Amino acid sequence: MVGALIMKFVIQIDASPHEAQAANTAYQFIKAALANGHHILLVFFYYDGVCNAQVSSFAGKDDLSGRWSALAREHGLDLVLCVSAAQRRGLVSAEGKDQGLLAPGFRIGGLGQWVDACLKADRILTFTS
Amino acid sequence: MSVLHLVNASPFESAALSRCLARAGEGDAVLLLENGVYGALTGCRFSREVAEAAAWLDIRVLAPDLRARGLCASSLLQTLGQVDYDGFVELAVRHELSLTWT
Amino acid sequence: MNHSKCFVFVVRQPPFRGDRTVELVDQLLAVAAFDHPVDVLFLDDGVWQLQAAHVLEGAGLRPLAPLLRTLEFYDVREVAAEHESLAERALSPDGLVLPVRLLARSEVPAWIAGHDVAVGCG
Amino acid sequence: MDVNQPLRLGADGFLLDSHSWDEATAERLAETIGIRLTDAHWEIVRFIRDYHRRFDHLPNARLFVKAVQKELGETKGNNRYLHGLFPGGPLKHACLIAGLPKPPGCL
Repeated sequence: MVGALIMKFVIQIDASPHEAQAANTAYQFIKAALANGHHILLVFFYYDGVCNAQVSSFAGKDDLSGRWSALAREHGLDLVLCVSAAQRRGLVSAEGKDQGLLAPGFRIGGLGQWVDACLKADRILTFTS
Repeated sequence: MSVLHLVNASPFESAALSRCLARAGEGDAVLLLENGVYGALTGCRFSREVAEAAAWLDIRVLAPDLRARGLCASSLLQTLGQVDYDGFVELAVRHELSLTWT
Repeated sequence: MNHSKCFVFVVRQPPFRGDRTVELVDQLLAVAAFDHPVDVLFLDDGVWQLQAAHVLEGAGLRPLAPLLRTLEFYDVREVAAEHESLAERALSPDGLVLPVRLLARSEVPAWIAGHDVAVGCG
Repeated sequence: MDVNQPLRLGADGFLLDSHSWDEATAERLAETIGIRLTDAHWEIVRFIRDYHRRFDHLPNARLFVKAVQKELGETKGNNRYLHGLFPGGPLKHACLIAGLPKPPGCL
Protein backbone atom coordinates (compact mmCIF):
# COMPACT_ATOMS: atom_id res chain seq x y z
CA MET A 1 0.00 0.00 0.00
CA VAL A 2 1.37 3.37 -1.05
CA GLY A 3 0.16 5.13 2.09
CA ALA A 4 2.37 2.96 4.28
CA LEU A 5 5.59 4.05 2.57
CA ILE A 6 7.96 6.05 4.74
CA MET A 7 9.37 9.01 2.86
CA LYS A 8 12.01 11.67 3.25
CA PHE A 9 10.72 15.21 2.69
CA VAL A 10 12.38 18.53 2.03
CA ILE A 11 10.10 21.48 2.76
CA GLN A 12 10.73 24.98 1.45
CA ILE A 13 8.85 27.92 2.95
CA ASP A 14 8.75 31.14 0.91
CA ALA A 15 6.27 33.30 2.84
CA SER A 16 6.32 35.35 6.02
CA PRO A 17 3.85 34.15 8.66
CA HIS A 18 2.51 37.69 8.98
CA GLU A 19 1.14 38.09 5.46
CA ALA A 20 0.14 34.63 4.30
CA GLN A 21 -1.16 31.32 5.55
CA ALA A 22 1.50 29.32 3.69
CA ALA A 23 3.97 29.01 6.58
CA ASN A 24 1.25 27.79 8.92
CA THR A 25 0.12 25.29 6.28
CA ALA A 26 3.71 24.01 6.04
CA TYR A 27 3.86 23.71 9.83
CA GLN A 28 0.63 21.67 9.92
CA PHE A 29 1.83 19.53 7.01
CA ILE A 30 5.15 18.78 8.75
CA LYS A 31 3.38 17.86 12.00
CA ALA A 32 1.12 15.44 10.13
CA ALA A 33 4.04 13.98 8.15
CA LEU A 34 6.01 13.34 11.35
CA ALA A 35 2.94 11.81 13.04
CA ASN A 36 2.69 9.43 10.08
CA GLY A 37 6.28 8.29 10.50
CA HIS A 38 7.86 10.27 7.65
CA HIS A 39 11.21 12.02 7.88
CA ILE A 40 11.78 15.73 7.35
CA LEU A 41 15.37 16.11 6.12
CA LEU A 42 15.31 19.90 5.98
CA VAL A 43 12.95 22.82 6.43
CA PHE A 44 14.44 25.54 4.25
CA PHE A 45 13.33 29.16 4.66
CA TYR A 46 13.77 31.27 1.54
CA TYR A 47 12.44 34.59 0.22
CA ASP A 48 10.24 36.23 2.92
CA GLY A 49 10.06 32.80 4.56
CA VAL A 50 13.17 33.74 6.56
CA CYS A 51 10.87 35.98 8.66
CA ASN A 52 9.50 32.80 10.30
CA ALA A 53 12.62 32.83 12.47
CA GLN A 54 11.96 36.29 13.88
CA VAL A 55 10.59 36.45 17.39
CA SER A 56 7.64 38.81 17.52
CA SER A 57 7.56 41.54 20.15
CA PHE A 58 4.04 40.31 20.90
CA ALA A 59 5.24 36.72 21.18
CA GLY A 60 2.61 34.54 22.77
CA LYS A 61 2.05 30.84 22.64
CA ASP A 62 0.45 31.05 19.17
CA ASP A 63 3.43 32.80 17.65
CA LEU A 64 4.67 30.69 14.73
CA SER A 65 8.39 31.18 15.46
CA GLY A 66 7.78 29.73 18.94
CA ARG A 67 5.85 26.81 17.49
CA TRP A 68 8.71 26.13 15.02
CA SER A 69 11.20 26.15 17.90
CA ALA A 70 9.10 23.70 19.89
CA LEU A 71 8.65 21.39 16.89
CA ALA A 72 12.38 21.50 16.17
CA ARG A 73 13.15 20.64 19.81
CA GLU A 74 10.71 17.71 19.92
CA HIS A 75 11.64 16.17 16.58
CA GLY A 76 15.19 17.32 15.93
CA LEU A 77 14.05 19.27 12.86
CA ASP A 78 16.70 21.11 10.91
CA LEU A 79 15.34 24.64 10.38
CA VAL A 80 17.68 26.43 7.98
CA LEU A 81 17.50 30.06 6.84
CA CYS A 82 19.13 30.90 3.54
CA VAL A 83 21.94 33.24 4.52
CA SER A 84 21.65 35.61 1.56
CA ALA A 85 17.84 35.92 1.91
CA ALA A 86 18.30 36.59 5.64
CA GLN A 87 21.10 39.11 5.02
CA ARG A 88 18.96 40.89 2.45
CA ARG A 89 16.23 41.34 5.07
CA GLY A 90 18.64 42.41 7.80
CA LEU A 91 18.05 39.34 9.96
CA VAL A 92 21.65 38.32 9.67
CA SER A 93 24.64 40.66 9.54
CA ALA A 94 26.93 40.96 6.53
CA GLU A 95 29.37 38.72 8.43
CA GLY A 96 26.68 36.04 8.77
CA LYS A 97 26.02 36.58 12.48
CA ASP A 98 22.41 36.12 13.53
CA GLN A 99 22.39 39.30 15.68
CA GLY A 100 20.27 37.53 18.32
CA LEU A 101 17.10 37.95 16.26
CA LEU A 102 16.50 34.28 15.54
CA ALA A 103 14.23 32.00 17.57
CA PRO A 104 15.89 28.89 19.07
CA GLY A 105 16.27 25.97 16.67
CA PHE A 106 16.84 28.06 13.53
CA ARG A 107 20.26 28.16 11.95
CA ILE A 108 21.93 29.89 9.04
CA GLY A 109 22.73 27.87 5.96
CA GLY A 110 22.90 28.17 2.22
CA LEU A 111 21.34 27.09 -1.02
CA GLY A 112 23.96 24.35 -1.29
CA GLN A 113 22.35 22.63 1.70
CA TRP A 114 18.98 22.83 0.02
CA VAL A 115 20.33 21.27 -3.20
CA ASP A 116 22.07 18.57 -1.20
CA ALA A 117 18.93 17.72 0.78
CA CYS A 118 16.85 17.63 -2.42
CA LEU A 119 19.16 14.94 -3.78
CA LYS A 120 18.58 12.78 -0.70
CA ALA A 121 14.83 13.40 -0.49
CA ASP A 122 11.90 11.46 -1.93
CA ARG A 123 9.61 14.48 -2.00
CA ILE A 124 10.23 18.22 -2.23
CA LEU A 125 7.38 20.61 -1.41
CA THR A 126 7.34 24.38 -1.62
CA PHE A 127 4.92 26.45 0.42
CA THR A 128 4.52 29.87 -1.08
CA SER A 129 1.99 32.65 -1.49
CA MET B 1 5.87 11.17 -12.61
CA SER B 2 2.63 12.78 -11.51
CA VAL B 3 2.11 16.16 -9.91
CA LEU B 4 0.25 17.30 -6.80
CA HIS B 5 -0.94 20.81 -7.63
CA LEU B 6 -1.60 23.07 -4.65
CA VAL B 7 -4.00 25.94 -5.32
CA ASN B 8 -3.99 28.41 -2.44
CA ALA B 9 -5.56 31.56 -3.88
CA SER B 10 -9.25 32.42 -4.09
CA PRO B 11 -10.50 32.06 -7.68
CA PHE B 12 -12.36 35.35 -7.23
CA GLU B 13 -9.05 37.11 -6.72
CA SER B 14 -6.56 35.15 -8.81
CA ALA B 15 -6.60 33.10 -12.00
CA ALA B 16 -4.53 30.40 -10.25
CA LEU B 17 -7.26 27.75 -10.26
CA SER B 18 -8.08 28.01 -13.99
CA ARG B 19 -4.37 28.28 -14.82
CA CYS B 20 -3.68 25.15 -12.83
CA LEU B 21 -6.55 23.14 -14.32
CA ALA B 22 -5.32 24.06 -17.81
CA ARG B 23 -1.88 22.57 -17.08
CA ALA B 24 -2.78 19.53 -14.97
CA GLY B 25 -2.02 16.19 -16.57
CA GLU B 26 -3.66 12.79 -16.49
CA GLY B 27 -2.96 11.14 -13.15
CA ASP B 28 -2.21 14.43 -11.36
CA ALA B 29 -4.12 15.64 -8.30
CA VAL B 30 -5.23 19.12 -7.28
CA LEU B 31 -5.60 20.17 -3.66
CA LEU B 32 -7.56 23.35 -2.91
CA LEU B 33 -6.26 24.86 0.31
CA GLU B 34 -6.05 28.16 2.19
CA ASN B 35 -8.17 30.67 0.23
CA GLY B 36 -8.12 28.20 -2.64
CA VAL B 37 -10.97 26.33 -0.89
CA TYR B 38 -13.40 28.94 -2.23
CA GLY B 39 -12.92 27.15 -5.56
CA ALA B 40 -14.90 24.23 -4.13
CA LEU B 41 -18.15 26.21 -3.76
CA THR B 42 -21.22 25.11 -5.64
CA GLY B 43 -23.52 27.51 -7.49
CA CYS B 44 -20.83 30.12 -8.17
CA ARG B 45 -18.89 31.40 -11.17
CA PHE B 46 -16.26 28.66 -11.13
CA SER B 47 -18.40 25.67 -10.13
CA ARG B 48 -18.93 24.39 -13.65
CA GLU B 49 -15.25 24.58 -14.64
CA VAL B 50 -14.24 22.77 -11.46
CA ALA B 51 -16.97 20.12 -11.76
CA GLU B 52 -15.97 19.41 -15.36
CA ALA B 53 -12.31 19.08 -14.41
CA ALA B 54 -13.22 16.80 -11.50
CA ALA B 55 -14.67 14.34 -14.01
CA TRP B 56 -11.12 13.44 -15.12
CA LEU B 57 -8.88 14.90 -12.42
CA ASP B 58 -8.59 14.06 -8.72
CA ILE B 59 -9.56 17.34 -7.02
CA ARG B 60 -9.59 17.51 -3.21
CA VAL B 61 -10.26 20.19 -0.64
CA LEU B 62 -8.41 20.68 2.64
CA ALA B 63 -11.15 20.29 5.27
CA PRO B 64 -9.52 22.32 8.10
CA ASP B 65 -9.32 25.32 5.74
CA LEU B 66 -13.00 24.88 4.80
CA ARG B 67 -14.00 24.80 8.46
CA ALA B 68 -11.81 27.81 9.24
CA ARG B 69 -13.79 29.76 6.64
CA GLY B 70 -17.17 28.55 7.86
CA LEU B 71 -17.94 26.66 4.66
CA CYS B 72 -20.22 23.69 5.23
CA ALA B 73 -20.80 20.56 3.15
CA SER B 74 -24.08 21.78 1.65
CA SER B 75 -22.39 24.73 -0.05
CA LEU B 76 -19.72 22.59 -1.75
CA LEU B 77 -19.43 20.66 -4.99
CA GLN B 78 -20.32 17.13 -3.93
CA THR B 79 -17.89 15.43 -6.29
CA LEU B 80 -14.78 16.85 -4.58
CA GLY B 81 -13.29 14.73 -1.82
CA GLN B 82 -12.21 16.33 1.45
CA VAL B 83 -8.91 15.57 3.15
CA ASP B 84 -7.35 16.58 6.44
CA TYR B 85 -3.58 17.11 6.90
CA ASP B 86 -2.97 13.34 7.05
CA GLY B 87 -4.69 13.09 3.67
CA PHE B 88 -2.58 15.98 2.37
CA VAL B 89 0.57 14.06 3.38
CA GLU B 90 -0.78 10.95 1.67
CA LEU B 91 -1.36 12.93 -1.55
CA ALA B 92 2.23 14.18 -1.37
CA VAL B 93 3.43 10.59 -0.98
CA ARG B 94 1.37 9.42 -3.94
CA HIS B 95 2.61 12.11 -6.36
CA GLU B 96 6.32 12.57 -7.02
CA LEU B 97 6.20 16.29 -7.80
CA SER B 98 4.38 19.25 -6.33
CA LEU B 99 3.67 22.74 -7.65
CA THR B 100 1.93 25.66 -5.99
CA TRP B 101 -0.42 28.00 -7.88
CA THR B 102 -1.11 31.30 -6.18
CA MET C 1 27.34 9.70 -3.72
CA ASN C 2 23.86 10.88 -4.57
CA HIS C 3 22.54 10.28 -8.03
CA SER C 4 21.80 13.37 -10.07
CA LYS C 5 18.28 14.72 -10.35
CA CYS C 6 16.82 17.06 -12.89
CA PHE C 7 15.09 20.15 -11.57
CA VAL C 8 12.48 22.44 -13.07
CA PHE C 9 11.56 25.92 -11.82
CA VAL C 10 8.13 27.12 -12.90
CA VAL C 11 7.94 30.92 -12.95
CA ARG C 12 4.44 32.40 -13.05
CA GLN C 13 4.88 35.82 -11.48
CA PRO C 14 5.51 39.09 -13.31
CA PRO C 15 8.80 40.98 -12.87
CA PHE C 16 9.68 43.68 -10.32
CA ARG C 17 8.19 42.01 -7.26
CA GLY C 18 11.01 43.22 -5.04
CA ASP C 19 13.91 40.79 -5.02
CA ARG C 20 11.92 37.75 -6.21
CA THR C 21 13.71 37.40 -9.55
CA VAL C 22 17.16 37.80 -8.03
CA GLU C 23 16.41 35.16 -5.42
CA LEU C 24 14.84 32.88 -8.00
CA VAL C 25 17.94 33.09 -10.19
CA ASP C 26 20.19 32.47 -7.17
CA GLN C 27 18.30 29.27 -6.32
CA LEU C 28 18.27 28.09 -9.90
CA LEU C 29 21.99 28.74 -10.32
CA ALA C 30 22.70 26.93 -7.05
CA VAL C 31 21.43 23.79 -8.78
CA ALA C 32 23.52 24.51 -11.88
CA ALA C 33 26.57 25.12 -9.68
CA PHE C 34 26.41 21.49 -8.56
CA ASP C 35 26.16 20.35 -12.18
CA HIS C 36 22.62 19.05 -11.98
CA PRO C 37 20.43 19.53 -15.02
CA VAL C 38 18.04 22.41 -14.42
CA ASP C 39 15.29 23.77 -16.64
CA VAL C 40 13.07 26.79 -16.20
CA LEU C 41 9.58 27.32 -17.56
CA PHE C 42 8.02 30.77 -17.86
CA LEU C 43 4.23 30.55 -17.69
CA ASP C 44 1.35 33.03 -17.44
CA ASP C 45 2.56 36.43 -16.19
CA GLY C 46 6.02 34.90 -15.74
CA VAL C 47 6.66 35.49 -19.45
CA TRP C 48 6.74 39.25 -18.80
CA GLN C 49 10.09 38.66 -17.13
CA LEU C 50 11.50 37.77 -20.55
CA GLN C 51 10.41 40.92 -22.30
CA ALA C 52 13.50 42.58 -23.71
CA ALA C 53 12.27 46.14 -23.85
CA HIS C 54 12.10 47.01 -20.14
CA VAL C 55 13.06 50.68 -19.94
CA LEU C 56 13.87 51.40 -16.33
CA GLU C 57 15.16 54.93 -16.44
CA GLY C 58 13.24 56.96 -13.91
CA ALA C 59 11.57 53.89 -12.42
CA GLY C 60 14.30 53.21 -9.88
CA LEU C 61 14.21 49.52 -10.76
CA ARG C 62 16.98 47.07 -11.47
CA PRO C 63 17.17 45.73 -15.05
CA LEU C 64 16.47 42.00 -15.27
CA ALA C 65 17.88 41.20 -18.71
CA PRO C 66 21.56 41.02 -17.60
CA LEU C 67 20.60 38.87 -14.63
CA LEU C 68 18.55 36.47 -16.76
CA ARG C 69 21.48 36.08 -19.14
CA THR C 70 23.32 34.23 -16.36
CA LEU C 71 20.98 31.33 -17.13
CA GLU C 72 22.66 30.93 -20.50
CA PHE C 73 26.14 31.57 -19.13
CA TYR C 74 25.89 28.77 -16.55
CA ASP C 75 24.35 26.30 -18.97
CA VAL C 76 20.88 26.07 -17.52
CA ARG C 77 19.70 23.17 -19.68
CA GLU C 78 16.50 24.52 -21.07
CA VAL C 79 14.77 27.89 -20.84
CA ALA C 80 11.20 27.28 -21.94
CA ALA C 81 8.16 29.50 -22.32
CA GLU C 82 4.60 28.48 -22.99
CA HIS C 83 3.46 29.52 -26.45
CA GLU C 84 -0.09 30.39 -25.31
CA SER C 85 1.16 32.54 -22.42
CA LEU C 86 3.19 34.61 -24.88
CA ALA C 87 0.39 34.77 -27.47
CA GLU C 88 -2.25 35.86 -24.90
CA ARG C 89 0.00 38.81 -24.06
CA ALA C 90 0.92 39.66 -27.65
CA LEU C 91 4.56 38.89 -26.89
CA SER C 92 6.67 37.58 -29.73
CA PRO C 93 9.16 34.81 -28.97
CA ASP C 94 11.70 36.72 -31.08
CA GLY C 95 11.73 39.78 -28.86
CA LEU C 96 12.76 38.09 -25.61
CA VAL C 97 15.94 38.57 -23.58
CA LEU C 98 16.86 34.92 -24.06
CA PRO C 99 16.27 32.36 -26.76
CA VAL C 100 13.56 30.06 -25.43
CA ARG C 101 12.18 26.68 -26.29
CA LEU C 102 8.48 27.16 -27.01
CA LEU C 103 6.12 24.64 -25.45
CA ALA C 104 2.47 24.33 -26.42
CA ARG C 105 0.09 24.31 -23.45
CA SER C 106 -0.83 20.72 -24.28
CA GLU C 107 2.85 19.72 -23.94
CA VAL C 108 3.37 21.39 -20.55
CA PRO C 109 2.06 18.63 -18.22
CA ALA C 110 4.23 15.89 -19.75
CA TRP C 111 7.24 18.21 -19.92
CA ILE C 112 6.97 19.08 -16.21
CA ALA C 113 6.40 15.44 -15.34
CA GLY C 114 9.73 14.58 -16.96
CA HIS C 115 11.63 16.12 -14.02
CA ASP C 116 12.61 14.79 -10.59
CA VAL C 117 12.13 18.02 -8.65
CA ALA C 118 9.67 20.83 -9.41
CA VAL C 119 9.84 24.21 -7.71
CA GLY C 120 6.88 26.51 -8.20
CA CYS C 121 7.69 30.15 -7.75
CA GLY C 122 4.16 31.34 -7.00
CA MET D 1 42.04 58.41 -7.39
CA ASP D 2 44.49 60.58 -5.51
CA VAL D 3 46.89 58.31 -3.60
CA ASN D 4 46.91 60.78 -0.74
CA GLN D 5 43.18 60.50 -0.28
CA PRO D 6 42.21 57.87 2.29
CA LEU D 7 40.16 54.98 0.87
CA ARG D 8 36.54 55.11 1.97
CA LEU D 9 35.80 51.58 3.13
CA GLY D 10 32.80 49.94 4.78
CA ALA D 11 33.08 48.01 8.04
CA ASP D 12 33.75 44.85 6.04
CA GLY D 13 36.68 46.49 4.22
CA PHE D 14 34.89 46.82 0.88
CA LEU D 15 35.08 50.03 -1.15
CA LEU D 16 32.04 52.21 -0.44
CA ASP D 17 31.90 54.08 -3.73
CA SER D 18 32.53 51.68 -6.60
CA HIS D 19 32.70 54.60 -9.09
CA SER D 20 35.88 55.86 -7.47
CA TRP D 21 37.67 52.60 -8.41
CA ASP D 22 40.69 52.69 -10.69
CA GLU D 23 43.84 50.62 -11.01
CA ALA D 24 45.68 52.53 -8.33
CA THR D 25 42.74 52.02 -6.00
CA ALA D 26 42.91 48.30 -6.71
CA GLU D 27 46.58 48.24 -5.64
CA ARG D 28 45.70 49.99 -2.40
CA LEU D 29 42.69 47.75 -1.73
CA ALA D 30 44.91 44.70 -2.29
CA GLU D 31 47.41 46.11 0.22
CA THR D 32 44.69 46.21 2.91
CA ILE D 33 44.46 42.41 2.69
CA GLY D 34 48.17 41.82 2.25
CA ILE D 35 48.19 41.01 -1.46
CA ARG D 36 50.66 42.36 -4.04
CA LEU D 37 48.94 42.30 -7.39
CA THR D 38 50.56 40.28 -10.18
CA ASP D 39 49.29 39.78 -13.73
CA ALA D 40 47.61 36.59 -12.55
CA HIS D 41 45.66 38.55 -9.90
CA TRP D 42 44.76 41.22 -12.41
CA GLU D 43 43.32 38.65 -14.79
CA ILE D 44 40.87 37.46 -12.12
CA VAL D 45 40.08 40.98 -10.88
CA ARG D 46 39.32 42.15 -14.44
CA PHE D 47 37.28 39.03 -15.00
CA ILE D 48 35.00 39.64 -12.00
CA ARG D 49 34.58 43.32 -12.92
CA ASP D 50 33.59 42.35 -16.43
CA TYR D 51 31.26 39.63 -15.13
CA HIS D 52 29.53 42.13 -12.82
CA ARG D 53 29.15 44.64 -15.65
CA ARG D 54 27.71 42.02 -17.99
CA PHE D 55 25.25 40.31 -15.65
CA ASP D 56 24.61 42.84 -12.85
CA HIS D 57 25.11 39.84 -10.58
CA LEU D 58 27.72 38.41 -8.26
CA PRO D 59 28.14 34.64 -8.10
CA ASN D 60 28.53 32.51 -4.99
CA ALA D 61 31.88 30.82 -4.36
CA ARG D 62 31.02 27.69 -6.30
CA LEU D 63 29.60 29.55 -9.29
CA PHE D 64 32.64 31.81 -9.29
CA VAL D 65 34.98 28.88 -9.89
CA LYS D 66 32.65 27.65 -12.63
CA ALA D 67 32.54 31.09 -14.24
CA VAL D 68 36.35 31.43 -14.21
CA GLN D 69 36.56 27.97 -15.73
CA LYS D 70 34.21 28.94 -18.54
CA GLU D 71 36.00 32.16 -19.40
CA LEU D 72 39.64 31.40 -18.58
CA GLY D 73 39.83 27.63 -18.81
CA GLU D 74 40.35 24.64 -16.52
CA THR D 75 43.86 25.58 -15.40
CA LYS D 76 42.52 28.74 -13.76
CA GLY D 77 38.96 27.72 -12.97
CA ASN D 78 39.80 25.54 -10.00
CA ASN D 79 39.98 26.06 -6.25
CA ARG D 80 43.71 25.36 -5.94
CA TYR D 81 44.75 28.00 -8.44
CA LEU D 82 42.33 30.62 -7.13
CA HIS D 83 43.13 30.00 -3.46
CA GLY D 84 46.81 30.28 -4.34
CA LEU D 85 46.17 33.81 -5.59
CA PHE D 86 43.67 34.82 -2.92
CA PRO D 87 44.33 32.75 0.20
CA GLY D 88 41.66 34.59 2.23
CA GLY D 89 38.88 33.54 -0.16
CA PRO D 90 39.04 34.02 -3.95
CA LEU D 91 35.56 35.39 -4.58
CA LYS D 92 35.51 37.69 -1.57
CA HIS D 93 38.96 39.11 -2.14
CA ALA D 94 38.68 39.38 -5.92
CA CYS D 95 35.49 41.43 -5.40
CA LEU D 96 37.15 43.51 -2.70
CA ILE D 97 40.09 44.40 -4.93
CA ALA D 98 37.75 44.97 -7.88
CA GLY D 99 35.87 47.58 -5.85
CA LEU D 100 32.64 45.57 -6.07
CA PRO D 101 30.19 44.97 -3.23
CA LYS D 102 30.58 41.98 -0.98
CA PRO D 103 28.83 39.05 -2.68
CA PRO D 104 25.59 37.95 -0.97
CA GLY D 105 25.91 34.89 1.21
CA CYS D 106 29.64 35.51 1.46
CA LEU D 107 30.76 35.49 5.10
